[in-house]
Amino acid sequence: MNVAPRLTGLVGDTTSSTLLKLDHVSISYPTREGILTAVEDVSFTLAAGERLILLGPSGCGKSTLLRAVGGFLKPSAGEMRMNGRRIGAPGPDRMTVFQEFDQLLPWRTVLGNVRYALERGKSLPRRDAEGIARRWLERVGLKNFIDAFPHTLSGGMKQRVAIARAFALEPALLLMDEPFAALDALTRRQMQDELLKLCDETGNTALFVTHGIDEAIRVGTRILALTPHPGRLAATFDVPPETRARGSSGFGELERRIQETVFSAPEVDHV
Amino acid sequence: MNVAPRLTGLVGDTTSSTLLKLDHVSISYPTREGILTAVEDVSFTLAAGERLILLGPSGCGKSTLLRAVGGFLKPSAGEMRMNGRRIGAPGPDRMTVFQEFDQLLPWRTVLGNVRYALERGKSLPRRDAEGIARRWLERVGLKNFIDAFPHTLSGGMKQRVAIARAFALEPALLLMDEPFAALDALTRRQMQDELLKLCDETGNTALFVTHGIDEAIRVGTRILALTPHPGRLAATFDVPPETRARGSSGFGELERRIQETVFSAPEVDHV
Amino acid sequence: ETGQLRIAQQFGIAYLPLIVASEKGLIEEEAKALGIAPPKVEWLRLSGAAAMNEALISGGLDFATAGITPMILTWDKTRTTAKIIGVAALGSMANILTTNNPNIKTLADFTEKDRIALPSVKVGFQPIVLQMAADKAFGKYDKLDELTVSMPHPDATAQILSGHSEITAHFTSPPFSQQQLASGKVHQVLNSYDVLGGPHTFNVVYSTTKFVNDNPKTILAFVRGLDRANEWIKANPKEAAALYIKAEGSKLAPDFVESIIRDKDVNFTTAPEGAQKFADFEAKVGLIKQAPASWRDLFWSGLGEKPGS
Amino acid sequence: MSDVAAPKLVRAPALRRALEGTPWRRFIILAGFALAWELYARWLDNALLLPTLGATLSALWSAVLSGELPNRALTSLRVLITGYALGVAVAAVLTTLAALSRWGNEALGLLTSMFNPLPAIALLPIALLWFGVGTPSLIFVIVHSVLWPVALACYGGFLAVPPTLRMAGRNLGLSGGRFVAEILVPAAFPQILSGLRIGWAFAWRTLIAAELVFGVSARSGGIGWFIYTSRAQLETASVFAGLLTVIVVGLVVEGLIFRTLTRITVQRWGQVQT
Amino acid sequence: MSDVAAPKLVRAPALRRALEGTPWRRFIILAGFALAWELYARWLDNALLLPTLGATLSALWSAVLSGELPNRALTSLRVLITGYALGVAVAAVLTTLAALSRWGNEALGLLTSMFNPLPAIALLPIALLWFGVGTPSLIFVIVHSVLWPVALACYGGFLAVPPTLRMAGRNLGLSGGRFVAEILVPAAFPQILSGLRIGWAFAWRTLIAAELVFGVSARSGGIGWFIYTSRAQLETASVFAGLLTVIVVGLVVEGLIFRTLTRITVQRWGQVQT
Ligand SMILES: Nc1ncnc2c1ncn2[C@@H]1O[C@H](COP(=O)(O)OP(=O)(O)OP(=O)(O)O)[C@@H](O)[C@H]1O
Ligand SMILES: Nc1ncnc2c1ncn2[C@@H]1O[C@H](COP(=O)(O)OP(=O)(O)OP(=O)(O)O)[C@@H](O)[C@H]1O
Ligand SMILES: [Mg+2]
Ligand SMILES: [Mg+2]
Repeated sequence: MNVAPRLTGLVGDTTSSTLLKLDHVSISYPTREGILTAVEDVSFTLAAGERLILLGPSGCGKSTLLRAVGGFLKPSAGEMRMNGRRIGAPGPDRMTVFQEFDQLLPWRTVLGNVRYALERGKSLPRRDAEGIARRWLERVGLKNFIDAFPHTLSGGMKQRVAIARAFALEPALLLMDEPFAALDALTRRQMQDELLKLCDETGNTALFVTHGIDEAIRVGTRILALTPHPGRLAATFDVPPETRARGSSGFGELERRIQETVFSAPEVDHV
Repeated sequence: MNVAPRLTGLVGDTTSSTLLKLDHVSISYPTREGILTAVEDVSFTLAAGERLILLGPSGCGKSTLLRAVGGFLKPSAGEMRMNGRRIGAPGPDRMTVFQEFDQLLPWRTVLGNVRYALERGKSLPRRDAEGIARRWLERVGLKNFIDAFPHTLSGGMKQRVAIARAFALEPALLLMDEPFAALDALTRRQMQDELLKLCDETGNTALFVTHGIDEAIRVGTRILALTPHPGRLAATFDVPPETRARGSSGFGELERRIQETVFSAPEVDHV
Repeated sequence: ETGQLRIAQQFGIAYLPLIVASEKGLIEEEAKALGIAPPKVEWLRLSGAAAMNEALISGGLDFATAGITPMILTWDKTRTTAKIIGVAALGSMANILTTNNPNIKTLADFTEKDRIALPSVKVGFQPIVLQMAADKAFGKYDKLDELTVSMPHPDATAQILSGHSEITAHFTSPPFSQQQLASGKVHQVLNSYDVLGGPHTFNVVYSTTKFVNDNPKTILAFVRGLDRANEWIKANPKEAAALYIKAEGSKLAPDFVESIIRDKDVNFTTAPEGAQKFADFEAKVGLIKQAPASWRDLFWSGLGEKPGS
Repeated sequence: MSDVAAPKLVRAPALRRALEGTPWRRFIILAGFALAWELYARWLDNALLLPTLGATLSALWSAVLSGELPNRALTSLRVLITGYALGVAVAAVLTTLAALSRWGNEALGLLTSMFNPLPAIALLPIALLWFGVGTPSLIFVIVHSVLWPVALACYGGFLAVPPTLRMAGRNLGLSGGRFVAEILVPAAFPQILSGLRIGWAFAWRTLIAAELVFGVSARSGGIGWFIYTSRAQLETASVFAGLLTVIVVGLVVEGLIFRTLTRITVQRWGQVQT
Repeated sequence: MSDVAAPKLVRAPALRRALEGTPWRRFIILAGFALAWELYARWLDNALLLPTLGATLSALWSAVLSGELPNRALTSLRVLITGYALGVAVAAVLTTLAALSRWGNEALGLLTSMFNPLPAIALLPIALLWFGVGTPSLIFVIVHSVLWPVALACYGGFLAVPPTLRMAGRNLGLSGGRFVAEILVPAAFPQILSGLRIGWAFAWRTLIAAELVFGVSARSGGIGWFIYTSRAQLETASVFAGLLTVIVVGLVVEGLIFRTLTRITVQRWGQVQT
C-alpha cells in the first residue's frame, strides 16, 4: 500500500506536487432516523498529474466522496485541502461529471451548455468559448447534435455532453463519477483515450469513480479500493504504465488482485 | 441471419410461441426542425422464453425501440403485436426498467415502491405484495434499505430497486434498458444471474438493451445488432447456451464477430 | 301576504328608524293590528345601492334601502321591467360639504389643487347634490367633477382629519359630518338643505311594484311601524341614542348620538321631501329619460297621502 | 447476494436538533416587525390612520375578552373552510380532466384565463340569482377566488412531472383518475402546496372584502363585518385588531398546517431542498 | 471519433402542422360558452341581471365606438402593467434573498403568510398616507396583490430544482444573484410561469375592485370606474361589456404572451409535457 510521500500535514505548501489531500475524512448525511455515515476515515493524497481511481461496490460512498471533494458536501470530520487551501465552495477548478443524466441545463442546447460553462467557469468571451465548445463536442462525436436540446438526446449522448463540458474547462482537478457507464464499448474506449490525451496534453489531474476494474486499470495511475458501508479505504494499487494495455501481461494479474481485495465474495460463474 | 419461423403475418395466432412481433417498424420524434427518425424499418419476432438483446452504439435508438414496445411511443410506420394483439397502452405485462435513475416514485420508500407496483400491476392484496416485495429486495441486496426513500440511495441502489420492482411483477415480457450499467462487476454478475434464474423459473421473456457485448452474450439467447442513426437491423446472432460462460471456447469467437459487425470502426488500442 | 320580509340596510345613523322598528318589533305589532300573520322579518346588510338593486331584482330581497337619487334612477331604468317603487322615506337629513382648507368659503374657492371626496360614483346622493350646487353656482353642473375622488366615508374622514392628505374636502352625512365639525379642524362649505332650498329626504326604502301590489297590508304595517319608530325617536332621543349604540355595538358617545338625533337638520319621517326636485334635476342632466309627473309616481300609493314633495 | 450493509446511524447532537427545531429566526423577524410598527406609529402619531401596536393589542384584547372577535373569527373560518374545501375540490376535478384529455386541457386554460381576472362583483348577479343573499353567495365567491389559482398551480405542476416518472406510472397500467391521484399529484406536490397556500390567502382576502357586498345577516357577520363596522366608526385600532387576527390565523395555519405538510411530504421525499 | 450520425429529418405533413398550429379546440369551447350564455340569458329574460351576449356585444360596440371603453381600458392597462412589473420585480428580489440565505427564507415565509391574506382595504390607510390619492395608491395595492403569489410560486419552484442541476450550476462557480438568475430561474420556469399567470389575474381583480375604494377621480378612472358607473346606473349590458373587455384582454394576454412564453421556453426545453 501506498503512503503519501513526504507531505503529511504541510499546510499551504503549494510548491510541492500535492494537489489534493484528504485527512481522516468522514462524511455523513442527515436522515429522518439519524445521521448516516457514508464515508468514514478516508485519507489519501493526490499528486498533480495523477489519475486516481475510486473503486468499490455499489453504495459504498464513491459518489459521496467525489461530491465532498467537489465542495458540494461538507465532511463531518477530517480535513480536505486542495493546493494547501481548505476546500470550500464548489468551483470550476474541480469540474465534475455527475453520475446522473440530468446534469445538463435543459434550457440550453448542447453547444450552449458547453459554451455557457466556458463563459462562466473560465470567463472566456463568447466567441472563444464557442470555438472551444465546438471542438470538444466534435471530439466526443456529437457535432451533428450541437443545436439539440438535452431532452432530445439519448442517455449516452447526454453523458457525452457532460464529459465534453468538463474536458473543455480543463480543470485543475477533474472529478468524474462513472462517466462512461452509459456508453457502448467502442465509444467508451474512445472517451477513455480522450481523457488520457487530455491529461497528457495539459497535465490534468483526475479523480475518477468507476465500478469496472478493467476501466480502472486502463484509466488510472493509482487505484483506491473502498469497503462497503461505510466506505473506508481497503487498499491502494499502483498501476504501472506498461500494464495499461488490455492484452499486457500485468493486466490480468492486477485485475485478479483487485478483484480479490474489493469483492471478498468469490466470483460466481454462471453454469 | 435469422428469419422469423413460419409465423409471418399470422394475426391473432396466440397458440404459437411467438410473443412479440415487430413488422417494419419505424419510430420518429417530432422536433422543432422536423421529424427525427430514430428507428427505421425494424422487424423481428420474439418467442416466449427467449431473451433478445438489443445491441448498438450510443444514440442508435435502443431505448426508443424499447419504449415503443412498452407502449410509451407509437411507431410512425409498421406494426407491433404482442400475443397477436396490437400493442396499445403501456401495461404491467411489459414491465420496463428504464435507463434513467428517476424512475422510482420519490414519495414511496424502497419497499413501498415495489409493493405499490405489485398492488397496482398485479392487483395483489397489500399483505402478499409486501411479502413478495421484501423477498425481491433481499435478492437484489437491499434488505437493509427497505425503509429508505429513493433520494437517499446511490445510483446503483436506485437501479436495483427498479430491477427488483420489474422482477417482482414477473411480466410476460421484461423490458430492460441498460439495467446494470450503474452496477459494479460483482453486483452486475449477480443481477445477471438473478435475471437468468427468473427466466428459468417462470419461463419469462426478456428484451434487453445493453452496450456490453460480453453482457449480451452472457444474458441473451439471441442478439440483435443495430446500426447507428437511424437504427436499423444490422445483424442477428444466436447465442448457443454452451457459449455463455466467459471462459468458454465460443465466447471469445462470438465476441469478436459481434465486435466486427457492430463497430465497423477498428478498435483503437491505447499506446 | 308574504310570510317573511327580507330587509337590507346599510350602515349609519340614517337607518335609525329601521333599527328602532326592528328592536322594538313594531312591524310585527302593526301587522297583527292589521289582522295578518306577522311576517318573519330578516334584517340583512348589503353595501351600496348597486348591490341592493341586484339583490332586489334577483328576488333575494324584498326591501332595499339606498339614497333617494339612486332610487329615482333605478325607478326610471326599471319602468318597463322590474318596476321598482318607493315604499317609504327614512328621514330627511342634511349632508354637508366640509373642508380643511381655510381658503375655501364657497364652491367658487375650489382650485385645481383641491380634491373633494365623495362616497360613491356619479349617481350617488352626494355627487348629485354637488352637481346641483355647481349648477346653481356656476350654471355648469359638472364643473367640480374633475376635483372629485371616490372614497368611503370613514377613510375620507380619516384623511381629512389627518391633515396631510390631498383630500381637502368631503361631502358627507351624519355622523361623519358632525364628527368632523366637532374636531374643529374643518368647516362647512355647503349644506345640502341650502342647495335644495329646504329639507330633503336622504335615504328611502324601496321594493318592486309586484311585491307592493301583492302585499298591501304588509307594506302598510311596515310604514306604520316606521312611523311609530319615528315618533318614538322624536319623543325619546336619549333612549333612541342608547338603543342605537347597543344595537350597532357602536363606540360613539351617547351624548354625541343624541345630539345628532336632536339636530335641527335631522328629521325622521316616512314622508318624502324634495323628491320632485331630485327627479327633475336627474332628468335635466340626462341621467333619467323622463322625470315623473309628480313625486307621488315614485312612491307607493299609501305614501301619496302624506305631505311630501 | 452482496447486500449493501445496514447503514451506520447515530443520533444528531441534541443542541443542533433543538436549534433546527425552533423557529427562532421567525421570532426575531416578527419582533423586529412589531418594533418597526410601534415606532413608526408613534412617530406618525395619528391614531386615525395608523394606531400603535400597543393600542391595537389592547383593542384586540378587549375584543377578545368581550367574546366578539372570537365569535366573528369563528363565523368567518367556517365560511372560509367550506369555500376553500369546495374550491380545492373543484380545482382537483378540473385539473384531473385537464391532465387526461386535450379538451379538458384547452378548457381549463381557457376558463382560467377568462374567469381568473374577473373580480367578485362580476359574479354578483349570478351569485344572487343562484344562491340568494348571504353565506351561500359568499362561499360562491370564495370558491371563485380559490379555484383558479389552485387549478393553475396544480396543472402547471402536472405538466412538469418528469417523463420517466410518468412512464413508470403508466407502466403499472395506471390511467385516468388513479394515474392523476397516485402519480401526478404526489409528483407535483411542491407546486400543489404553493397553489394551496396562494388559494388560502385569497380565500381570506375575498371573504373579508366580500362580506359586505354579498350580504351578511346583521347579527351574524364575520371578521369582515367586524373590520367594516370598526372602520365605519373610525375605530382604527379595532380595524387593526381585526387585521391582526387575520394575520395571526394566517401565521398559525402556515406554521401548523402548511409547514407540517411540507415536512411530512415533499421534504421527506427529497422533492424540495432546504 | 464515432460520431453520432446527423439526424434524419423530414418535414411534418402540412395538414398536421396546420391542425396543431390553430387552436381550434379553444374556438369550439369559446363558441359553446357564448352560446350557453346567450341561451341562458334569453331563458332568464332579465336584462337587468344578465343581459344577452348580443346586448352585451352591442353595448361593447357602442362603448368602443364612442372611444370611452378603449380609453378606460388603456388607462387601466397602464396602471396594471406598472403595478404588475413592480410587483414581479419586488417578488424577484425577495425570492432571490430567500433562495440565498436562511434569514431571507424565513423572512419570505413569514411575510407571505402574514400579508398575503390581507385584503386591499387593509392597506388603504397606509397606501393613502404614503402615496396619496389616485394612481400611486392603486399601484401599491396591485403590487401587494401580485407580489405574494408570484413570490410563493417562484420560491416553491426554486426549492424543487433537482439537486444535480443545482450542483451543475454551483460547479461553474456561480453564486448569489447569478446562480439564481441563470440556474434557479430557468430551472423553475414552469412554476414561475404559473405564478406570473396567477399574479396577472390578481392584478386585474385588484385593479377593478380597488378603483372605487382608492380614490379615482372621475376623469382618470379606468375600466373599474367604467364598470362601477355603469352598474350604478343599472346599465347592466355596459357592465358586462366592461367585464367582456377584461376577459378579452385576459384571453389575448394568455394567448399571445403566456402561450408564446411557454412555447419558446419550457416547452422547447422539454421541461413540460404536452
Ligand atoms: N442524499 C442522501 N441522503 C442520505 N443518504 C444518502 C444520500 N446519498 C447517498 N446516501 C447514502 O450514502 C451511501 C453511499 O452513497 P453513494 O451515492 O456515495 O454510493 P456510490 O458508491 O456512489 O454507489 P453507486 O456505485 O451505486 O453510485 C449509500 O448508502 C446511500 O444510501
Ligand atoms: N424525446 C426525444 N425527442 C427527440 N429526439 C429524441 C428523443 N429521445 C431520443 N431522441 C433521439 O433518438 C435517437 C435515439 O435515441 P435513444 O435514446 O433511443 O438511443 P439509445 O440507443 O438508447 O442510446 P444510449 O445507449 O446512449 O442510451 C437519438 O438520436 C436521440 O437524439
Ligand atoms: Mg454513485
Ligand atoms: Mg438509451
